[in-house]
Amino acid sequence: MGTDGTMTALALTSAEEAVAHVNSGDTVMVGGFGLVGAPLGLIDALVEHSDATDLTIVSNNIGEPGRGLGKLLRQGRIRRGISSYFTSNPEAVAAVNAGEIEATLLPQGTFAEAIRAGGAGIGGFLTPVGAGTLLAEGKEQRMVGGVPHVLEPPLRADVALVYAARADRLGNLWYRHTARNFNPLMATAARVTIAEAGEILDVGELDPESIHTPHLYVDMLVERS
Amino acid sequence: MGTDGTMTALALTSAEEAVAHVNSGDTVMVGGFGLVGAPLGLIDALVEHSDATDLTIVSNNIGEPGRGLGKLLRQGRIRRGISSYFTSNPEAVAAVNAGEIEATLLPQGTFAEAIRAGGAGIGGFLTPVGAGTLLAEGKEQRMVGGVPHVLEPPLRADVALVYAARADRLGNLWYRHTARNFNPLMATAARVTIAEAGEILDVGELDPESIHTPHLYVDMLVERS
Amino acid sequence: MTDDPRHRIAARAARELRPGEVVNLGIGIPNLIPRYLDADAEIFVHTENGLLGVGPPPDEDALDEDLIDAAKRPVTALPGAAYFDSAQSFAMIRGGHVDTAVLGALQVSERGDIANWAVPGKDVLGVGGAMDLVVGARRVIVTMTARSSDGEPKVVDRCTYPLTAPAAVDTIVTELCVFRRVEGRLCLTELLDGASVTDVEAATTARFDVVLATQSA
Amino acid sequence: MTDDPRHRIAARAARELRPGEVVNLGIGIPNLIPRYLDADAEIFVHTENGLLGVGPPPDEDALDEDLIDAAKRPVTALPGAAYFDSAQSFAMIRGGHVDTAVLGALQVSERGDIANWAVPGKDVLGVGGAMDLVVGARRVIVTMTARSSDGEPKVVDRCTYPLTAPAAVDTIVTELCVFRRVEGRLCLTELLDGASVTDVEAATTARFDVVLATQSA
Repeated sequence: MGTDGTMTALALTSAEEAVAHVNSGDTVMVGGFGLVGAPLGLIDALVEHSDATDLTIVSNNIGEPGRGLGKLLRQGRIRRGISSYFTSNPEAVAAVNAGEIEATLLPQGTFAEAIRAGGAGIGGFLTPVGAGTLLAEGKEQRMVGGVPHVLEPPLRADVALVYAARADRLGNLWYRHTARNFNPLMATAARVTIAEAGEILDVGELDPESIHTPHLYVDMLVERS
Repeated sequence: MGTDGTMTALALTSAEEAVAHVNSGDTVMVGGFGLVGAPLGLIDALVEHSDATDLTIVSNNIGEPGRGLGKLLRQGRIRRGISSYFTSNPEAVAAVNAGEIEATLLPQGTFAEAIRAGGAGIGGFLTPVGAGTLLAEGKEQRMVGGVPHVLEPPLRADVALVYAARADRLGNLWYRHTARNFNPLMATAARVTIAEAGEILDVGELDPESIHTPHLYVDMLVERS
Repeated sequence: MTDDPRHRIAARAARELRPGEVVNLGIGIPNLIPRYLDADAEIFVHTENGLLGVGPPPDEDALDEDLIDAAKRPVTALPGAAYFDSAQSFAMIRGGHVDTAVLGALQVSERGDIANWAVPGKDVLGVGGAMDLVVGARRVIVTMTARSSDGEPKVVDRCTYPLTAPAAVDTIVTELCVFRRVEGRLCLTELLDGASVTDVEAATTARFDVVLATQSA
Repeated sequence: MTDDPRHRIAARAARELRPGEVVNLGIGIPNLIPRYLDADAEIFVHTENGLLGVGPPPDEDALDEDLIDAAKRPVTALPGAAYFDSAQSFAMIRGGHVDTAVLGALQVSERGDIANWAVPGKDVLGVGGAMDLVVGARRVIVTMTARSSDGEPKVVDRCTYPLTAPAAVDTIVTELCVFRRVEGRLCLTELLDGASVTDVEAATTARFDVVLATQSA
């Protein structure tokens, strides 16, 4: 064990190199609540430097028109969206209505919990949310303590793109204010997690009590330019 | 909204007054991994100042012989334990074997997840852990992605007793080192959560990015004496 | 008091909130509530994108792009606030740790069913946290005008719009009155701003009991 | 190299670990592994009570009662360490984020079943994190002596003790040899310290293939 404190640092990667890990047909999680906390540099690199298409995007929103994931949408590279709120991008709504993308809508808490479950090795969970509504159609329902619940499956991805205000060179992450949102969840739920960080610190500079995402979840580190 | 920053503080309570909220027949969650992070002042108050008996204790261990929950055990006030490791207190093992207390054993990760689920309004979850073993007997099992899973119910309590190194006067909590363990989970999963804090700070003195248990989970605050 | 019914509704709904409560405020009328709270009301505002302790909007020169509420408006954080991720935020909601959710609706039925996320025949592509809030919050207060912009009653015998949740609403505040669900029955408990029981009856298709314990102040 | 077989097993198991790996070390032989790692081995030790980045034991005068490992021994935290709660810790384990778990066992079968928490006829009152670790870790290495203190083989055709998990073990290191499970079959891949295939056969009831790609160093 490296008792001298010089633990294996993640090699810093360019956004362009990092998004080369996204392949056509992949499921990609993208952090952010709207554009707040979204990994905008990684999204731009995906838009500009990757040919990966036929993507399933797991993100609370599909960006805004021409911004964030909205750029990828305009390129026609999204096959399916899994979100709680497509409505924030009218172009996404139009694309769904035109049959250009497939939409899976989840209540926001179910969406968050399903990503956490995916990262935590949970095979499914029962939630009372959505029971008795359109969003429970086709899903297994059962009573728990006299209350109808829906059985929801976990969500996992091939690649997660997340944004953190600070990282250390091991890949420990710290989020700022409400830019935290879905990022720590998505960091746990993908085969490859790529973190874009506003600031990259030396190992030991983040308070060990306040690390929001421990480094074992993070595979690649990109500095926001 | 109190824009002047003087939000409702929790009244500080003595440990004796606080444990008066534990009634006979209650389910009580008690934080700590062994004695580390255990709310020892609240346990002592329960031992010395409460008559509540016939208790179901949800705690990773039943203390050690004559220490922590081991004191309550010696008083014969525990009817049932829900734990991952009774073995750390040989007197608890003896009490189970003598039929004096009922034991429910859970894998430690299932134990933790069930408490989280109880606090998070999750009606049950599927875990691969325990499938094909004695601990899955009598439980619903199903395949998920070709892997056998066990359906586990959430755990909730009447009262949770937790320990935090620091609290502010609203009841926000911050844990130190490995004394965190089950405390933040239990704080979410009881009707009444009583926190014993090593140090009680003014509102605003805890970093809002680093609060481990937001105050909405905490009902009573006791200063460790 | 303003003549705008939306503001009158917000002002009345503000009086429903009790000191120390954790409250989640939806978009629209609920968001007007903070201006009708006393400075010492001691309400903790939760926003589902990850903050407990929402404060008033920031000054123009103090905008922080990382600090928004669920309506994506800039906010501030009060002393004692805490940030958390979305799974934790919805664990709070679904787990019953948010005392009160105040939100708008398209329709509420006499049995407390609520429809507030989708209109039949239109896209159902945005639900956000609405379902979690109405199922999870301990108390659900709906604030809305008595009639839609088309003049249709919004307190109805049976919702015709897609449900957000069945049997979830505790209290309805319109510009005409306050309804409460008591033991499964809808009760008219208060008339507002000079409205009569007849006015209320004319603006709803719901059956309700009249239990006027108090008159509007 | 020590004569104590437990230390020889730990030393051999240490060579299984690769730089950058996150490793959870059980009680007993696994806990001897750190002393056989190079100073620059760059292994991250996870302890399930809530710490990634476990360092060596503290000096007597630097004991911190809030800083222990899952065996309840005092430890230190290395630079870059992180603390977390038990749900997060087991989410890491069950979610496959811990690369390797090294643990002891009472029995391991030829199909990789492991029994390491209970003895038939005795109390089954302590399981701790054992089941989570063997199910969740990406790779499970068992370190144990070839025979029990009663002289019974511990690598067996079928476990007679209560299982911790079926088909969970990837690698077994005893003082005699290394076994690996390859495509569902148990393979003897390395003889240790001058042991022969006959020695191994005498100490197990399991069927195994002999695939001696490398000899013990």
